[in-house]
Amino acid sequence: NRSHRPTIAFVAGAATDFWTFAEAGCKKARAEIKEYDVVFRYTTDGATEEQKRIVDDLLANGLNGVIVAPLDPVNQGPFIDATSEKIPVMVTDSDIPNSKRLCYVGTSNVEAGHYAGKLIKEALPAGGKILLFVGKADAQNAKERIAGIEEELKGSGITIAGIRTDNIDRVRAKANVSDALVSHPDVNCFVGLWSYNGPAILNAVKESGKSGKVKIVCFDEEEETLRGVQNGEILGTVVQQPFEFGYQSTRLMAQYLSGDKKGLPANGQVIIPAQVIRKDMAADYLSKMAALRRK
Amino acid sequence: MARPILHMNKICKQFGDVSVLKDVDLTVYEGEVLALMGENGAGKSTLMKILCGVHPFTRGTIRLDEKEIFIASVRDAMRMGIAFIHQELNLVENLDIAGNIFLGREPVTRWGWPDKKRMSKETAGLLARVGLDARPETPVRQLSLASQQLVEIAKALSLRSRILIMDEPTSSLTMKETALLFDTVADLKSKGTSVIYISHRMNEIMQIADRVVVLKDGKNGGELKKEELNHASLVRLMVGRNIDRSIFASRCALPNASFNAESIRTHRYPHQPVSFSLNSGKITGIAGLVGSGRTELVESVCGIRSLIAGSVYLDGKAIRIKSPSDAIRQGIFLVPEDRKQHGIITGMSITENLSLPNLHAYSTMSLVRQAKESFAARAQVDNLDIRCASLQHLLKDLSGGNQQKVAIGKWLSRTARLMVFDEPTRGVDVGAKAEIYRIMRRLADEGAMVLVVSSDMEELMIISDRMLVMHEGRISGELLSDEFTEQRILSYAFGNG
Amino acid sequence: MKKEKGIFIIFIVLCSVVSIGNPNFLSAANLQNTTRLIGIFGIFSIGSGIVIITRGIDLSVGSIFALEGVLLSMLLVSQKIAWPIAVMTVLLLTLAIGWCHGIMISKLKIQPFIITLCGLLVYRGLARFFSNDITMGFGYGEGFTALQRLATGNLFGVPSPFILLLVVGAAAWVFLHRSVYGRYLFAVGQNEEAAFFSGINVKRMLLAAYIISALLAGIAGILLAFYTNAIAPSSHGNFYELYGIAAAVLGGCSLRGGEGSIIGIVLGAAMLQVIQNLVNLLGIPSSLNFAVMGVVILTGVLADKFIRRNKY
Amino acid sequence: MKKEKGIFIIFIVLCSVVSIGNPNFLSAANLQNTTRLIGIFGIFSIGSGIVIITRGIDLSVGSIFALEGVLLSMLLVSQKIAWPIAVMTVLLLTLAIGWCHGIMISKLKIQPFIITLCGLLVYRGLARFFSNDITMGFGYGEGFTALQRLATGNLFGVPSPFILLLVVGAAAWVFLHRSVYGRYLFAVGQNEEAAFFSGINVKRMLLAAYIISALLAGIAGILLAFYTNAIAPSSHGNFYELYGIAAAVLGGCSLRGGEGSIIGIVLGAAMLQVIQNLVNLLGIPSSLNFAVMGVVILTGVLADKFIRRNKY
Ligand SMILES: Nc1ncnc2c1ncn2[C@@H]1O[C@H](COP(=O)(O)OP(=O)(O)OP(=O)(O)O)[C@@H](O)[C@H]1O
Ligand SMILES: Nc1ncnc2c1ncn2[C@@H]1O[C@H](COP(=O)(O)OP(=O)(O)OP(=O)(O)O)[C@@H](O)[C@H]1O
Ligand SMILES: [Mg+2]
Ligand SMILES: [Mg+2]
Repeated sequence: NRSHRPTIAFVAGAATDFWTFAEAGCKKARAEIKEYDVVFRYTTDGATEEQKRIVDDLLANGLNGVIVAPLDPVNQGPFIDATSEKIPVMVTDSDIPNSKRLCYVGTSNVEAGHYAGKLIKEALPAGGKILLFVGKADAQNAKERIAGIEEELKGSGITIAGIRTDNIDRVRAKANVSDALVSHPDVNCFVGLWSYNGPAILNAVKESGKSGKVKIVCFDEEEETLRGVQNGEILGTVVQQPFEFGYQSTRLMAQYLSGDKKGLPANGQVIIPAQVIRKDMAADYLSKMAALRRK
Repeated sequence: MARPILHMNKICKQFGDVSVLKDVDLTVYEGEVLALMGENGAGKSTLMKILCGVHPFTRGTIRLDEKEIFIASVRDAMRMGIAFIHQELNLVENLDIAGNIFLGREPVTRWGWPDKKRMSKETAGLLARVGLDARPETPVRQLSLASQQLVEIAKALSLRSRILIMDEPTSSLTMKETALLFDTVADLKSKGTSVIYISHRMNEIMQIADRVVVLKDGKNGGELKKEELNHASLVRLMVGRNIDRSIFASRCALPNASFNAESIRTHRYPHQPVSFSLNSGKITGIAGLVGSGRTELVESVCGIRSLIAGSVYLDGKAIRIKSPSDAIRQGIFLVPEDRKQHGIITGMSITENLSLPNLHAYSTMSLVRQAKESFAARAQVDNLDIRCASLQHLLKDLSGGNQQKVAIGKWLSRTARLMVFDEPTRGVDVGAKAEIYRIMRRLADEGAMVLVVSSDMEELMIISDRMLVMHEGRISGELLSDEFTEQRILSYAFGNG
Repeated sequence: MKKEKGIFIIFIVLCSVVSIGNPNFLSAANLQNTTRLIGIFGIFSIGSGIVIITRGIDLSVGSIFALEGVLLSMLLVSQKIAWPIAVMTVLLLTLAIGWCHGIMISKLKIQPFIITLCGLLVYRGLARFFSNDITMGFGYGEGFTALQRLATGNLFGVPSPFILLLVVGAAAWVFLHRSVYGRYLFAVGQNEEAAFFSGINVKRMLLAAYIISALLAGIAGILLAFYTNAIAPSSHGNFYELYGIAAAVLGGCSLRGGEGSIIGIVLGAAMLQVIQNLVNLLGIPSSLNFAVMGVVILTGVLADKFIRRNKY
Repeated sequence: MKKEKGIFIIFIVLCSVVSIGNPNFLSAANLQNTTRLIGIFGIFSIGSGIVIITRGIDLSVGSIFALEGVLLSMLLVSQKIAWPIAVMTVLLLTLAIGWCHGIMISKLKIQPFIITLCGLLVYRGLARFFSNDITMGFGYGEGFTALQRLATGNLFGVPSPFILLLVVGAAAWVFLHRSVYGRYLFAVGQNEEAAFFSGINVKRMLLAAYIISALLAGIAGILLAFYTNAIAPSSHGNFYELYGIAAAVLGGCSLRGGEGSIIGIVLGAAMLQVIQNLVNLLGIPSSLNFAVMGVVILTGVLADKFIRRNKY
């Protein structure tokens, strides 16, 4: 089942919807560029070690270009550099600016954090406390989103009362929210930093009967999150358009490999802007996502 | 008189709040064979375990060569020259014979590696001495119980100790091996080794003991010199009360039954068809030497092992027995030879062990009626005089003989058609032995067929109505009770027609 | 009862400490949250415990959750099948899974660790394959709100998973501690050979244990699916088997078989949940979460040791 | 040797299948990648296996990796301590950890599962706490390039972790299968009582097993840290203990103790790595990754069963 066409690989993070959408983007690009084969790989445990081994394995198999979504951009520099010596490398999702990567395709997570911060300010015009929920606080995108939120909230009278992690376990994610509702009755805005934190917050808050009293701000585009936005239960969600990550990076890589080096941006960054989805846009976005999921 | 080398002085031992030994004194002289006797649960094994560092004692002193010693571990005891053959087998199944014999004190080569050659060579010598025909490299798990017991003996002999403790070393050995063992003991004695010998076989004691110390309910129960030694005096000291206490509920007699095995062949002796038949009301004994295939035969009949060929008939009807539960359904019960592995569950209580095969009788809608269960257990405990503080005692805290009684008692609440005993009196005291014989006889009188495998020839001659003798997997002879003589049995057992 | 006394005392002490540290621990809302989780975790821990009592281990629980959740969502949301049928289907599936494990272990005599490890891998893989790695949700439960209410609702203020745990626990208690078969299970765990010699159908008992474990995982899996309301196939229930095993071991089961009790297992499961609750309620930083959990368990076990030793 | 024959044949068959499916399997680059990982995983699997032979289990391995990695990064990068000292420090730490486990298990007689589970939780917690939940890296290795080269480089084209595995494996083989102590370990695992009655210092043997396991985890942990070049405290080495245990069990160790061999364990570890390699090389979708792994292991075990059965 190997094809003899030259191959581009997209090495994503753990198998979440976010990367599934990116995969859809890759598939679309693959359908358009006939001369390259595109393989899409997830890691199982969100560990950098695995990304390295996947790339190593694919290289052994003959690979022409790779797009990596570094799980740990701070320390994966040497890995990206080492790979760059063999084949062209692009990074996506999180940038590693001073590495030998070709370019970066993705959103600025710091900027996305700023968007979320604006939503929070909207939710708590008189100031107050917020709690953040995330899978792993040491993940790069979590750190950047938090940084963006913190910058945005500076001087607004809003303080972060804490960060709760759940190790990518939805049960724990929801239980964390339930517990927070008990232990922090004074907090009136919950922020979900990773995709599943949105539904977890929404469900726990609804079950405790505090809908409306606690404002919710989320990231990413899980179906339940979007429905929550549609129903007004969630103030808004910041989405990153992962489909575009997959689509644009693959196309760009194909162009580059075919010798067209002009497509590369001069500053080495292709920024796909983050978007804030509010109640009015939710229905549209929902149907768009549903279409993507069906693919 | 020889020099005393060991004094145990006012030894007390408590397990929780059960007091097992109360101010026991014991003196051992150089080069003597001291027999330690007592009923099941009298505390013999416990006393010996204290001596060899398995249990700490609660109070008392131990002096060796007039110096007070403290034995903190088995290693300490070994270093002081005390070796112990335990009542229960304690071999490591995944090591070979040589590995087991030298476990813990392997001879090493110049480079520090275990010296396998030397181990094999010395093992071969030891095995010849105890009469076990096996290669030193044979994994222990392939050995029959009796052979394993011989390995234990060989292991203790290899220690070259000053005091050798043997806790029922012959309980599953036949005369041949026992005779060899006694030769060895005599040899050791002449070299100045003291032997503490525990056994429930009276004739052995008469044969080798220089002195007998009797324990009774955890206290010194008296002492007999060689000159004073006879069966009656021993029993009086040990038991001190009337042995006969039969309080059996009489059961209705079964209709006459018969059991036939026709040309059955077992895995160990696949080319040796065996046929025999049993009748109700009779006790049939099976004699033979170690490894003659007796255990294999009865286990095959009881569904533990599968038969290669042949058929069995109960009351003339062919029956298929593929598992013990099939056998039990037909009323065929087995008291297995290896009680620790097969007969009892050491981590369960007396009640639970006694009721395990009978649970369905004590339950309604599969729910166990505990009152009924403990009532039945209580009855068996009284019946067999199982010594225990309570019915909730775990089996691992019972003395060896009492464990054996539980292994038998678990089958006695049911009506047996064919009751098979494999070494039924291993480690059982005189009183209880008599009780077990009575039980066998009663079972037979009530119409059950009783099949007894035993290595104790005297025992077989007392209890059997008929005897089958086996040699290398086949039945080499059959004797009726008026034909029993040691000579004839042995000659069949050695395969001479 | 002796064995459970230790863990019971420790559990009570733990709860007291937490409620002194934060009185909200005893608030209705918190009790509801915690008992709901205790219900879900308790149910499958009982299954893990029963397998451990037979001297086995079941590592497949977490993956069963994922596979079951994915299928349930497909049946209910995509196929719009009536919920009682969907529930029956997934429960039958878990039964079949347990049966497979049991057969392989009892008939083919393969180590339980290996078989259920393969289960762990295969069911997770199937879940990801069927779902195409896309999170499967139940949305707002059109068409099966009754089921959703059943799984996540309260009855007289008590979360239904907890009520279910009481029911399942009572049944399991009767089965294990009062019935003939429970006795057989302990016997098999203690000494398989002696159990065989006593006429117990060892194979059937092993089979039963794995079926029970898988079935209880199936029941807990449905509750869990509606608790999260969405199944991320690659992470749903990841390593929950460890919770089940840990609860059982904490509650007095020994991995060497033949020991344990239902009450102990349930207390073990409850303790694990209270510890996590504690971390959140006492405001301990999330990063210390695990450390606290470990220290509390260790303290508990050591305390148990000394409580029991002092009895002599 | 009999026991390893099965897994050896299966391993060879597996490799043949993969290399027929994709000849690149045998390319120098791929062999280097795979043997490097086999080296790292093999080393700590040996430790897990030795513990399993004594009838125990070591669940703390993965968390030891995380704690060790974090400390190593702090020592090397933040404190700029000379690398030999840093390496000695973390190895001493793992020694101490193993010693603690061993003491608790042998002296206090607490179940190994519980002690090492607490270890799993506590060390992970400490790693997260020390690092403040921030990923700790080694960057471009200023000041300790020698160590980095040692850990990740090649010697005559063979990755150094693999060479280290050969060394460690040979030593472990001699220890386990030739020395007196190995014999004692097997004896303790098979029948603790009999070993005790033979005068073996059972406690010391158990202690040794846990120390060896922790120390080998420590060595593998250093290699792993430089392989990833960064330690995400919350996920580094997560559940790697399962790899170690699975490798040992696949390689013929029984969780019931007293069985197993070094060659088997190393083959088991190698097989797990080749299976993952296979998934990537044969272009199997990531979502089927786990399922393939499970199926291959199951096939292997069943085949092993039949190979051995046919010998009788
Ligand atoms: N660990 C223990 N805990 C509690 N009681 C024990 C323990 N070990 C032995 N006992 C009790 O101590 C008593 C003496 O046992 P011991 O094994 O010494 O008897 P014995 O004289 O060797 O009997 P036998 O002839 O049957 O072997 C028994 O009643 C037994 O129940
Ligand atoms: N070399 C061997 N290999 C495998 N199993 C053996 C071997 N020797 C003995 N056994 C097993 O041990 C059991 C007991 O053996 P067997 O029936 O020959 O002994 P026996 O006549 O009852 O004598 P005893 O029990 O006194 O040794 C048998 O079931 C047999 O399968
Ligand atoms: Mg005794
Ligand atoms: Mg026999």
